Amino acid sequence: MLLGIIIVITVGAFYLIHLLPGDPAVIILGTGDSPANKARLYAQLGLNKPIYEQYFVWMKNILHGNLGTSFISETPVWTTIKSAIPIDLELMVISQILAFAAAIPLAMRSAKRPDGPLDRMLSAGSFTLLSIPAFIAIVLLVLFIAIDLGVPHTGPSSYVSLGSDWIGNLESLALPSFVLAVGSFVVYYRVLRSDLIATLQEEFITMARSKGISQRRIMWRHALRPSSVALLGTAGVNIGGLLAGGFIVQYLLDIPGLGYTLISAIGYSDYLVVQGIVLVVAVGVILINFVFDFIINIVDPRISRE
Amino acid sequence: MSNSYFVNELVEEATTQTTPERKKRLGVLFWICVGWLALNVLGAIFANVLPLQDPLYQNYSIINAGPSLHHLFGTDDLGRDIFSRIVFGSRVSIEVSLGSLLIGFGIGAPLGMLAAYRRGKFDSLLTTVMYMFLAFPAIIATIAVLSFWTPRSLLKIIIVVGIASIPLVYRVIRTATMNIATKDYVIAAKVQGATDWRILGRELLPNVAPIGVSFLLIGIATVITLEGSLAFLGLSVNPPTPSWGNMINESRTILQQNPWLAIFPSLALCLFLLCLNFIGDRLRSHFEVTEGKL
Amino acid sequence: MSLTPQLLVVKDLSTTFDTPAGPLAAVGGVSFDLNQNETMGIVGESGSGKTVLARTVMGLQPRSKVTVSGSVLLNGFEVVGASDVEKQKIWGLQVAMIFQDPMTSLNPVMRIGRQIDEILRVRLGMDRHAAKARAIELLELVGIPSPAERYHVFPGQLSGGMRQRVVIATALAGSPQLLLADEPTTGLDVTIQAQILNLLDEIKERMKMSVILVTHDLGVVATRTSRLIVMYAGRIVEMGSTRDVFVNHRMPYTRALLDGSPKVSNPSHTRLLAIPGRPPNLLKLPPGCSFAPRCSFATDRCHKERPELQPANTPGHTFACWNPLPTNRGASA
Amino acid sequence: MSDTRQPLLRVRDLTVNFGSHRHPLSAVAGVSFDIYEGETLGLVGESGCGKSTTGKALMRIVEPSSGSIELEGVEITTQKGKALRNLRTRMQMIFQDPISSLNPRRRAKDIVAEPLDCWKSVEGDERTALVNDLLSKVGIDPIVYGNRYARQFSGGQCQRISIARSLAMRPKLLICDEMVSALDVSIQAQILNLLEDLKAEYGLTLLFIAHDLAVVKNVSDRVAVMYLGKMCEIGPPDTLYDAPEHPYTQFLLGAALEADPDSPLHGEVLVGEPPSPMNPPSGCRFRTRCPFATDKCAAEEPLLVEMAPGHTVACHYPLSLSRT
Repeated sequence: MLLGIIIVITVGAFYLIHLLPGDPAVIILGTGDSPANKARLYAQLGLNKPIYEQYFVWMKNILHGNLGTSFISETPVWTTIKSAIPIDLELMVISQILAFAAAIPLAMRSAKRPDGPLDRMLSAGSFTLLSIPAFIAIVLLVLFIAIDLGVPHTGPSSYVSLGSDWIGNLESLALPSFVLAVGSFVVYYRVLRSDLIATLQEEFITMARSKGISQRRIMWRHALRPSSVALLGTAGVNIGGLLAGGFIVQYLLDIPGLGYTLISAIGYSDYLVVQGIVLVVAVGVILINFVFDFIINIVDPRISRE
Repeated sequence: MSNSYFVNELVEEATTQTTPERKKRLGVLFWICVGWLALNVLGAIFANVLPLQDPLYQNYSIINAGPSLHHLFGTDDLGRDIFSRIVFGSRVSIEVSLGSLLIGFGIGAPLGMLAAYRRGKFDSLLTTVMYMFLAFPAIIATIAVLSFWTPRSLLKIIIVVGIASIPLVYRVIRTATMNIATKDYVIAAKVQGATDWRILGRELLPNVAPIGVSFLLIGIATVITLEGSLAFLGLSVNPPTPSWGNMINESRTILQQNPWLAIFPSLALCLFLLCLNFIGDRLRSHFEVTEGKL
Repeated sequence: MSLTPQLLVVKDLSTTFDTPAGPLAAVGGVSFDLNQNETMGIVGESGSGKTVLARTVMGLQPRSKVTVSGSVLLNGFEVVGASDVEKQKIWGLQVAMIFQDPMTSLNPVMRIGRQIDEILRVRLGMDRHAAKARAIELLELVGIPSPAERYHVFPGQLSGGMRQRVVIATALAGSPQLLLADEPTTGLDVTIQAQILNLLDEIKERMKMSVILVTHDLGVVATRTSRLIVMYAGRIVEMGSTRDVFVNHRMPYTRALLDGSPKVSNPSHTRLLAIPGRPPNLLKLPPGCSFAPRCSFATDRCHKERPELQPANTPGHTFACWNPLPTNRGASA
Repeated sequence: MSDTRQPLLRVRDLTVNFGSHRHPLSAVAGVSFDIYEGETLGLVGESGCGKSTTGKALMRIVEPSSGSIELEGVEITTQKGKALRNLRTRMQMIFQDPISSLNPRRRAKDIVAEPLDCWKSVEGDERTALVNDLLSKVGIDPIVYGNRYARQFSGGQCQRISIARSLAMRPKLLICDEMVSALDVSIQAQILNLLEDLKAEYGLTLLFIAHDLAVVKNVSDRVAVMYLGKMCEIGPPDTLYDAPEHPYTQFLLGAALEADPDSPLHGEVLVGEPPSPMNPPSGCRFRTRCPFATDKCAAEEPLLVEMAPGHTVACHYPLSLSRT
């Protein structure tokens, strides 16, 4: 299965260019189109060979860590991508920690008294947040907080790298992490809440109560784990979406992660960089899903037994 | 709280007996949301007939104006009327979402139902293929394809987003059908001598449809958001055609001079999404579809 | 602790659920008591309120949307009106419960050993090793083969009968004086049912417990209880020694329950005595006797006035009926 | 009582395997029996013994792995497509869970009319009249309840509607799979009486599958006992219940609880649990729990032997031999 997926991805990324009408060389070279470059491209990709051979040449290069050299920036694609990845990872880790830290206790509060005042309030709030896409959230936050209230270092183009100043780095990532965290939180909160409510009606919860165990312990020890399968599944899928959502956020706030790089590459028609990022992100998403499947199997022994 | 399932059981025992069917109410808010969506759709359909200003007409004498009687929502940096651009812009969102989901559901749903009902090799092969495509992040694929498939047009966006949604629809519908296909009443229909098509149409479809509808609403909201994101990347319909995403994107550089250009399309988009989400949620609880199933 | 011989005294207990369709009287005005080391049966069909009664006695009913009135004195502790935190003190240690479906009453993602020794560690403050040793002892007591290995398995890896044994072990962990068994064998096969019922008998003697056995199956309570309560539409309609209820019952509903179920000893194709209709709607109970609409002996009075429990000839035997069946009919047909 | 009549249903060596080739699960392992026209054959056994699978295999809801099933002389296992669908109308099945046997989104009268609509056998007024007649026969007022949705009925009512539906095509054979085990005592009695009445009226032949020994005895003309995919014993209810030949039957009867305070507290209780059908014991499948088992039981599989006319048992050491 995993092998199949990887083949689909690589073939997909590779043939992307051939699926589209027009001369691949022209598309790849984009604005860097010159006879010399064209000759180099033909040599590099073997564009005159049959298509399946081109694929194997390309795959061999990839396995050697060679994603090609951009014809526009004249730097190896992998170098460009490598410098962007840590930013995405950092954004993802921070936003996911924030999202889970808020979603789990709040979902528990809601599930304790479904349709109670707190639950109604949280549900209404989550609805509203659910209906605000990340790009609007950024625009509005920049409009109201960063500009009107004059909060420092959240405006555009203020990214500080982790290596140079970690406090500055965290500050520069505060706004994007927050926006991404809110987006994830809403999804996690809603999924966990509805599963917790269902779990709390199970007989084994009554059984746990009949043992005289505190409400708190029942929630954390008995109810959370069986309720978290859908949550983890959603998180696995959501993180893939987060990469994409993160693109816009990065682009809007000038944070040089993969998204930012991708969008600028699209702007320059730097095909090889786009192809490289598509490949890296796709593989990343699959690895994340794989990890989450693994976690789900540990959390719920019922699934692996089926 | 706990063992309230048990109360439900009692109530069910008690109410199934003599009381005739009690209609579950969807609530006033539900109908307000439906009304709002209907208004948007009608506006999009009849935008040409409505007494609106030309959304492309540039009036340089009033650029970046705030709301006024003449320009309800103000004007943008080229002096175009924001209100009329919002009404015309809704067309893109609605067309893209309905068009692509037509493709997604038209192909994904029948395949999903058939695979779940038939099982066997057909199912395992199709499911493996679909899951492989599912692993490939749809948004990345969409961005990648759209960025090189020039010139961009509404139809291309619809096709790309539509194809990307097929595996998702397939998975949801297949899971839902499988839950129902194992119920005794489906076996009972088989025992009556019903044909497979009759079982699919009479027994499975009416019970899968609520889940399909719930998912459709979520799908519409997702596609509208996606279109907005694409617009930000310059991958949606080409300017000057208005779309909500395009407008918000255009407002970015002149946020301080003209916040209206950001606020009104954002509001229109968010309200539209809010209504969709609310309707979806109400229908889910009405049909007793849990969120985890989607 | 308490000086009274009665372990449990229930007085005029009512449980009403607040439902969207109106108040639902699941249990209405129930009074009974239970002695130390006694086994009592509560029988009734689904919706008769037997399960709600058992849960209310323990105080396990949901906290919201329910009104409980009357009194439940359990070993001197008033359950009605106590908060969850107060009730947590008696739950598990003085009273424990076994649930109907062993498939759903164990946490599917928790190893069974953990579920048994949780009470030992959290409530009795045992350390991990002592608790584990005791849990393995309990698993052995309830007849689970190779208990040390089974300590680590998940409930999904056990059969229904084995799971019910684990549930019993969990209930026994706190050495309660009262065990409420709510349909403990309903989902199990007959041969496994016999094993579990024998196990319950054995344990009751060994641990000097009182047991309340809630069931819809008269066969389960016939030879294993000393006293029996018959419930219908949330009320006790007949109560007495098991023999009196089976042989000298006065309430027509009790007879319908007994004669409505087929018996192994009857010849094939015996016409069953089927009472028409269904149990009443608990949301709008009739003013008189709840059973009157289905009762062939019902008179005007039955439809208008609700009969209270009245004593029969034998002490301790009571029934609620205006037109009781005659006494001294000998063994029932 | 050896029968010279042609059986309505003739089952020979019926085998059903589930699971993969590497991990086969033998649910039914070579079962043979006959059902004669107009009789009720009761099939008892504990969960997992293959009694329900047998019933479903007869309807071809699960595919038999091997063996032969003949209904009125027609081989069922080889039928396909329309012929198979047509054959199914000769037999009908009623399921255990009354609620889930009816599509919650359909009306009672449409559910009953479903087989008629599938085959377009009757239409228009005649169809309405037939549906109303069927509903009244099972005690559901077609005028008051006909238009209600299935989800608005209680368990007992659902089971009545299921019965009405199964009778619409006038089947010869009715397979009742645990049809009363989900019902309360008083409702169960109503349904069992209704079934007896309809059996007489429609001239039905029944295969009555249940785990409750008392219920099975009440309705059956002959009773078959299954254990772990094998037939243990078949015989008339009175002799089988009074003098069982197979040790398993005896244990099963011993475990059955009588609603009588004077019934003796049963003697020996069967120990242990049935072995996994993934890995059934060699020879006699009951030998692992049987107190009388010998080496012969492990080596040789006992075949069904006729002990008395109409009473057959699959055991090397039938109880009547040890009694004498």
